[in-house]
Amino acid sequence: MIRVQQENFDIGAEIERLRDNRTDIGAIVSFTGTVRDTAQGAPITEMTLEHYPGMTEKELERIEAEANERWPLQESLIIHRYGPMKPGENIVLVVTASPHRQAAFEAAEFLMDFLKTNAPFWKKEDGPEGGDWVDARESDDDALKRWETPEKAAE
Amino acid sequence: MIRVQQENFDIGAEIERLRDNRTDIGAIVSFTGTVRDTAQGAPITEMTLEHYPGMTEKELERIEAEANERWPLQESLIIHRYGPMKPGENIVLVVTASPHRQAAFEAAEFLMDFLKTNAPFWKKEDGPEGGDWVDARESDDDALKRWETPEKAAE
Amino acid sequence: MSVKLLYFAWVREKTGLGEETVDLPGDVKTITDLIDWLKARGPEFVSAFEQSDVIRTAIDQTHVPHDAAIANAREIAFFPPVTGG
Amino acid sequence: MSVKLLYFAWVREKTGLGEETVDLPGDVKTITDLIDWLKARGPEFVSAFEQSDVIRTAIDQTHVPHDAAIANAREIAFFPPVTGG
Repeated sequence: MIRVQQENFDIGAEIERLRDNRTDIGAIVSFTGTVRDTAQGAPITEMTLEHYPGMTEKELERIEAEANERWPLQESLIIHRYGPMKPGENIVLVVTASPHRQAAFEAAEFLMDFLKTNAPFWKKEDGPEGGDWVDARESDDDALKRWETPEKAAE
Repeated sequence: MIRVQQENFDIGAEIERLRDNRTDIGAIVSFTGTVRDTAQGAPITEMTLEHYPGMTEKELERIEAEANERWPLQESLIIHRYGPMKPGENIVLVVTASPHRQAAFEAAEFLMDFLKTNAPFWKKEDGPEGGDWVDARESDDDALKRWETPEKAAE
Repeated sequence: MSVKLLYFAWVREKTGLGEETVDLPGDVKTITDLIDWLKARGPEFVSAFEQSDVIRTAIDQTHVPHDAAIANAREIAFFPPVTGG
Repeated sequence: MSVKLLYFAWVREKTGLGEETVDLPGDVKTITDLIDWLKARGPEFVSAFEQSDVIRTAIDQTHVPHDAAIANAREIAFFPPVTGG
């Protein structure tokens, strides 16, 4: 399931809703991304996430479907916020459930790596010196490469 | 921090306690291991975890210290239960917090891999046909190998 | 051909537009053609598309490279590399 | 030498003992020696240590291999490969 929303989310409540008292799950992994109070040493007072309504949902659904194709997931969840946020607040939540831990871990990392490079969100950080759009990081592109399948790599 | 306890735990409450309203964290990863209702196709009605009081705490502390040496973690938590549990219940919780997502993910996987092969816990599964001790899995030993440093591998 | 154009993040700030609907001449066949056509419209577009290699594009909400054909696109978006998560 | 021995999981079930304190003769110097000495005590120990390669050992709550010296151990534990998590 995917959700794009302005409101905050409750990590524990989302995990409990996803597992839904099931008894066939063996492993649940969650990743929460949060707003940091500094960027390259400069203080951040607020962060605003702009997004592309419509395309965002489509991309997140596509990424989730791809993860479910690659790993035997019993449940998966992506929640991504937009709008203004303060340091310490939640930005994104990814949860995966699987009979085995490796699938749950790998799928959660995959979801985050793909989301970071494909979901149409843009961060603007505000500090005492004014606001600035965050630059994309090369390390995020590199993180993506480890998921290349032989066919995809040859493309 | 590590905790060995008979009672269940609340994943969300543990994550919120660990993050403690801090604003310098960027990534929080949680892993929850749960009791599955089947093992090799046979139904499980109850699972009991025996452990080695004293050594368990020492091993978990050693593993946590090793993770904190390898990755720049801001917080880490291992909770492991013992005693009887029903399918669907939580067994183990690992939480890591770091400025960056890769450190949080890797450290959580490392903690689980080491815990699985070093922490003195033994599972006994009960089903309609009686009880049986769970065999150690070769895949858990294999999972450990990826964390070998050049020096350790040469030992 | 009438098509909706959307601009996000600093591309939006530089063009001064969130979205607009334009009529494209028939010789604008690819994203690269479209960027050239936009740059001819004024200095704000020249500024927004100055480093056009950096600009990412989506046609009808799907990522596409700059040599993609516009064909019967209804919606074309321009934005910097994404930075969510 | 007086030392506390602990048995866990199916090793405990087979020996029929959770823990005991024993006086070891001076020629029991390693874990392997100790396993041989235990097996001479009765069929329940023969059964528990039948596949002794599988048995894991800790001296004073630290994992050790079978060739480890017992030295001044206060507590020696025998158990199957661990299966927590």
